[in-house]
Amino acid sequence: MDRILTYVEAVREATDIEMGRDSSVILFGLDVDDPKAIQGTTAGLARKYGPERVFGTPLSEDAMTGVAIGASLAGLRPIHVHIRMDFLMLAMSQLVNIAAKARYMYGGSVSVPIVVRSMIGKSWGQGAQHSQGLHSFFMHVPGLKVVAPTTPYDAKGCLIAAVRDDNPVMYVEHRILHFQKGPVPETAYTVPPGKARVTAPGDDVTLVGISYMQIECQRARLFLEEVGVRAEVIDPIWLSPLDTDTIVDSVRRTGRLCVVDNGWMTCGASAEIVASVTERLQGAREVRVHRMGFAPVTCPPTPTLEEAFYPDARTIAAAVNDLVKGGPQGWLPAERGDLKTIEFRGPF
Amino acid sequence: MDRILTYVEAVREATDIEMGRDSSVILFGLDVDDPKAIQGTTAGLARKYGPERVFGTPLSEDAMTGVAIGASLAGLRPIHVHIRMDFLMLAMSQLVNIAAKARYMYGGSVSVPIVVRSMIGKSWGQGAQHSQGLHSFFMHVPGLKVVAPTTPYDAKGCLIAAVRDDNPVMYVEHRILHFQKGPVPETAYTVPPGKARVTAPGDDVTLVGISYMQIECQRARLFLEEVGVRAEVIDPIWLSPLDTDTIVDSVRRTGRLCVVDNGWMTCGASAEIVASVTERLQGAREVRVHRMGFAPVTCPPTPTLEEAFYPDARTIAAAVNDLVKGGPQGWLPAERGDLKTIEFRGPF
Amino acid sequence: MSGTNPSPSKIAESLRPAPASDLHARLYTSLYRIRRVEEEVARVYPTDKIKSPVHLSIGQEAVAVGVCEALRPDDVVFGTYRSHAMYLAKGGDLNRMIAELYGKVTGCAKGKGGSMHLIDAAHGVMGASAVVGTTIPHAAGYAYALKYRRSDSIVVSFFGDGAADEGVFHESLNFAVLKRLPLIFVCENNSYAIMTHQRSRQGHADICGLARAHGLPAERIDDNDVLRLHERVGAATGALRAGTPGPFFFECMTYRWKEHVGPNEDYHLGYRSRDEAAPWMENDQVGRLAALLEPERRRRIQETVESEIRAAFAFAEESRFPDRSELFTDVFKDA
Amino acid sequence: MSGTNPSPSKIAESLRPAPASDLHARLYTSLYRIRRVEEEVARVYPTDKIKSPVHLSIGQEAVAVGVCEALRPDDVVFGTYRSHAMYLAKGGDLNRMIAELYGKVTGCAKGKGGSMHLIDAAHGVMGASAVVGTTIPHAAGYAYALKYRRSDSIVVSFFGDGAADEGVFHESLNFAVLKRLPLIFVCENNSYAIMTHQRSRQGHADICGLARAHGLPAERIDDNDVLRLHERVGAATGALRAGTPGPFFFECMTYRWKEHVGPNEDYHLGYRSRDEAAPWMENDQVGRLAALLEPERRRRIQETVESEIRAAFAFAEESRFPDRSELFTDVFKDA
Ligand SMILES: Cc1ncc(C[n+]2csc(CCOP(=O)(O)OP(=O)(O)O)c2C)c(N)n1
Ligand SMILES: Cc1ncc(C[n+]2csc(CCOP(=O)(O)OP(=O)(O)O)c2C)c(N)n1
Ligand SMILES: [Mg+2]
Ligand SMILES: [Mg+2]
Repeated sequence: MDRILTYVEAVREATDIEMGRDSSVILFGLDVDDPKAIQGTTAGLARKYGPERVFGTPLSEDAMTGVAIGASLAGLRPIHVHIRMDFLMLAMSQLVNIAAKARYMYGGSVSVPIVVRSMIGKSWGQGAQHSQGLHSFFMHVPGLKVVAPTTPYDAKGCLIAAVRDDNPVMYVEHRILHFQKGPVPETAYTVPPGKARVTAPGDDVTLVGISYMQIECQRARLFLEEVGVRAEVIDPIWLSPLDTDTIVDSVRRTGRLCVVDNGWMTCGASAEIVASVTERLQGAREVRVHRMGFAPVTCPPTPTLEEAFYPDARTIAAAVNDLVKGGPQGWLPAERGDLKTIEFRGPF
Repeated sequence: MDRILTYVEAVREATDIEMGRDSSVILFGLDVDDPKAIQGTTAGLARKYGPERVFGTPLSEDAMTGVAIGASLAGLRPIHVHIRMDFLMLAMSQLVNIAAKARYMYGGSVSVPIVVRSMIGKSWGQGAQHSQGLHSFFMHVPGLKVVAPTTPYDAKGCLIAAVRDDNPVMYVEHRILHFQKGPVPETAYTVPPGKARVTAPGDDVTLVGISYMQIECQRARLFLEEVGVRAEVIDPIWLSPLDTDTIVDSVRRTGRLCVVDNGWMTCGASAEIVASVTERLQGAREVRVHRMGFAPVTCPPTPTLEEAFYPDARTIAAAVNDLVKGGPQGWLPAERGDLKTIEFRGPF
Repeated sequence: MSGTNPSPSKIAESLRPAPASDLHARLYTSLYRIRRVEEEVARVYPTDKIKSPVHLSIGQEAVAVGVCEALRPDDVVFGTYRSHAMYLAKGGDLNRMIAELYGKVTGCAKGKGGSMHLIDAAHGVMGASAVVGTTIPHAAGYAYALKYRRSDSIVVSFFGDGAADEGVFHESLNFAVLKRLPLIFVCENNSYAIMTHQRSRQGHADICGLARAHGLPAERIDDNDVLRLHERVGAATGALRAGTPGPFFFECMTYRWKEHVGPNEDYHLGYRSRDEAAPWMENDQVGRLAALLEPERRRRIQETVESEIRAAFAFAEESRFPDRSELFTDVFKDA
Repeated sequence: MSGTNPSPSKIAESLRPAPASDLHARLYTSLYRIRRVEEEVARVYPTDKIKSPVHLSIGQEAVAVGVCEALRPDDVVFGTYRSHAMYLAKGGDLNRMIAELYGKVTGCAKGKGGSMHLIDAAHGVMGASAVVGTTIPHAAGYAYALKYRRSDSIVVSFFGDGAADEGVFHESLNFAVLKRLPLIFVCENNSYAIMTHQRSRQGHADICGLARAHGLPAERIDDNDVLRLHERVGAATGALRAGTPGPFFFECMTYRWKEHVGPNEDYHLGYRSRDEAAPWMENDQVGRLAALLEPERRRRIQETVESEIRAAFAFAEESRFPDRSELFTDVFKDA
């Protein structure tokens, strides 16, 4: 029978396995070695592997990203952790101008095997600067791989794959996903780049949920059953390289696509998926598309506004129902205890 | 009869007009006051307005962006200049985490009227780190306006509008556009946010060209006449807020859309335009779409590869011809002297 | 409701102090007020009425109070997510602060900022950011504008020892020196960034030394002494207004009594000990200043403050949450 | 073709030096070679055969040469877009450098880097970047890996005075001190960032002082003296290999004779004067070292170098441009 772990435990186990396997793997970032150990994802590793391999850093996101790159040029495989994705904005020059480009601009003579873990925050007043999902920036730039696992199983398999990948990988977590539980084999398996997963079958509409929104999409699917709509839910898992084929195959069947991103829509992952599916199916199949994501504003901390800022299972279900039935149906499912959003309680 | 100015002169004149009109406008950035004066766009302004209002800065993109924000909070209207857009990656935290959010996260009690000028480089071996068009990053984040004028007329009108705008405006230039000449009125006119321009009429296909690619699209249109294809060319001018209506109206007529961006396509401006036009016209009008942009690699400096990296008038014409005729026509127009790409000669 | 409740100094004045102990009364009023507000925040926190993380300054109040009591109303301060003390010491509106923590539309940011983004432009509190170090250059830019406008107002940049790890700290100091700005940098050094000690983050761990290397006159104040802080910063503001070119730098050693974020203590976590905290608690400036005041007067200050705090929490409770329509306002300022 | 042409030291040795003047021969060979390569680059430039901007080191060679001649082949250097001198001094392959400037597939980056991104990993040239300051933390990360691997190799980070304006400079120094890295920072201070003087960018303008404030032993070498540079850096490498913890810092005052980018002079632009340049030109280290060598020997070094250079430009001319198919390779390394 399956072993059940939390997402946090899965990330920690993947790190432990890779550090145990390969002495070139090192782990650093602000507070990775403190008592809270990044929600527990790095718990015990400093003791087990020592301060040379696991260490907290100064608040120097720009330089520490450069340090990770430099160490990787010398053959190490650094995992660099950031407790908030928002802080990556201080590391953009090293990520975009160097990590993504080093192999190419040096004519293939080097590689940059780094993993950059960062977490998207939500709720409990995280507000403007602790809530951003900026993964589309990294999808935009050639030379970076981007992964946003949503289950403990994928969290472990993708992290192992990321560490073993010889290229820079942006590993995107979500604070609320950390609380997810699920089956996780003990073996050192990988969930390799470029393959999406159909997480629930359906014929009426294809529902693509990115990062935390994958959970809301799966809940939305259950709400949609109430109105007889069968949604196929897809988790892209890897955003770059993106498995467009799996999405296209589904939409070819359903003829309808709704992409729900845990980020803004303009020039976001949802725009990319809608655009590429449209390009691929034009002429072959008429398709209806819809994008959902953050409201086009800064994230407000106050609950009444925050609730309106994010899509959730009910608003997704309503929009998908309208998409499938071809117009506003005025249906919004009633709250259901069994489909309640886990609320991550502050303080964080 | 019209007065003809270069893009460089137009930018300089707009700055001069606004600085003359409003003592709260200041201009700074690396090398704005040196003999080369940012290609001449700031020539003479340091002498005319003095070192308090026009000054070169340390190489400190992060802090100087914060300085611009802080000065704007005190009522000044800074224009902050960067000779390469790539260097903005060092300023992302101030731009994304602060400038875009200050008004919202401070409940409307402040505003951040800054203009950030940056230039996209091309050719002459600019290569990996001097060639990026990263405007989609700024389109993605609510709270920023983004403009990429392509003519001297718009360069002046958009810069005046940007300086007078009470919000942060990312003003995107292109090193090759600097050499463009065109009619520029002497008056202090504005080209306000949110309005695109149809730069050439046509009924067969809608061709949207962003930044420098607008020039290549207009040339492509002339090539396309050789094969009887009449392309309507649109310059969005303002990328945020984006005038989707004008593009949709055109595509409603033509039924075909090709977006050519001066940047990468994945999660780029071309993805956004294709996705939103598709959303808007689905059900109403069948549409064929195509995206073009940088090849999904790092920009190589060597000419043979750089030529393949960028779309140009001929490759655009070929792709649009295929789009219109509904399949590969195997037609690539022959070079034409009158439609030669201006080559900006190094060293720069 | 901005200004409905008096600033600390106003309260003290309203109590007609004997001139000699006037300063003590002002400092005590501000210290006591901040301490009590944060104790109330901590008390209410478990009820989940506060919809925001809270980074308490309990134990560190002396820095904000000593500095801000040396400023004029037209002077300006920038701070961090840990800015309750700075906000109140500079005269930020208490009602609107508590309402902001409650996420109410009457908050200083209409509930759109939360406790990490306190602002009260009318009282010179120009903002606080949750991204470490990001407001330091804002202070420099603001000071540049003041100098350009020939104003004699002064800007103070508050930040922690962790912010000194960031490159922007250095870039900002360099620019401030280059332009000789009317700016005072105040590093609130509580030895920790979350749970990581300064010595684990800084190879040399001498923040004043770094400031001096950039050309700033820098002074470390080791003992959290509010009177000394006030006197030394007062000397700097005096010099700046008298035309001495800035900037100035103060490294103020202090200590956070509570956990990094949240209402509780965290000595059980083991990254620091109660013994380390003990001398700071013995040297508590609230108690120290209280002892300098004649009891009757102290009592009246306390009463005034307590009723002001009761009123502020009541105000927050009674205020409404923003309507959903508020979601889309304040993205851009329209011409 | 990596290694087909000998490194400066190899050339000098091949000329069987009398031990005493061995060092002088090595230094002269490297200095002369770099000077002549860049003179050739400047001569060819107007023909547009070089498909890249060129940031010449003419006048600054002594720094790269003095430092690199004190290093071992297994030591590693990181540099900037102005790295022709560093690349050659460290033993980077000349043929592949010229081919890279020509954009040929035989270049050290297959034509995908250009003159601003020279690399020759086989000879410890680990890369150069066009974004100022960006390779400084790479050097620190590489040094961290060496220390972790218990290697006794050393890393040198080359950067300009402009890079010292950037926050990453400070962040990197701090990390290097915190981790006591086997790393030598070498600031090539030519007083200018493009046309902006250090004094117009740095309020205090004392880069060594900044390094010391971070806890580094820092030394300024004022006169571009290649022998002194070599001796002082040699002392640092010796100490590091003997187990003295790093890092070390050197600020090397030098002067750029040509324009910031391109093959010409720029004294006519007026941001600097010929008079400012004159003493540096009189103190030219190429001429100085030439004078220390016995003429016959000097002549043989020159001949060897000249034929090497002729061969390198011929190699670049004859090499082909990359095929279009090369556009899509080297984005990712496949497992
Ligand atoms: C740029 C950035 N990196 C990391 C964090 C996470 N973080 C939040 S508070 C904090 C500690 C800051 O310490 P310090 O500046 O000393 O302020 P204190 O909390 O002690 O008042 C850190 C690392 C952040 N908010 N911003
Ligand atoms: C981050 C960044 N900002 C600005 C530039 C533009 N730029 C190119 S070279 C240069 C001057 C750098 O001066 P210095 O570091 O002293 O090196 P030098 O050219 O004198 O060798 C500048 C500002 C850049 N390349 N990168
Ligand atoms: Mg601290
Ligand atoms: Mg220089």
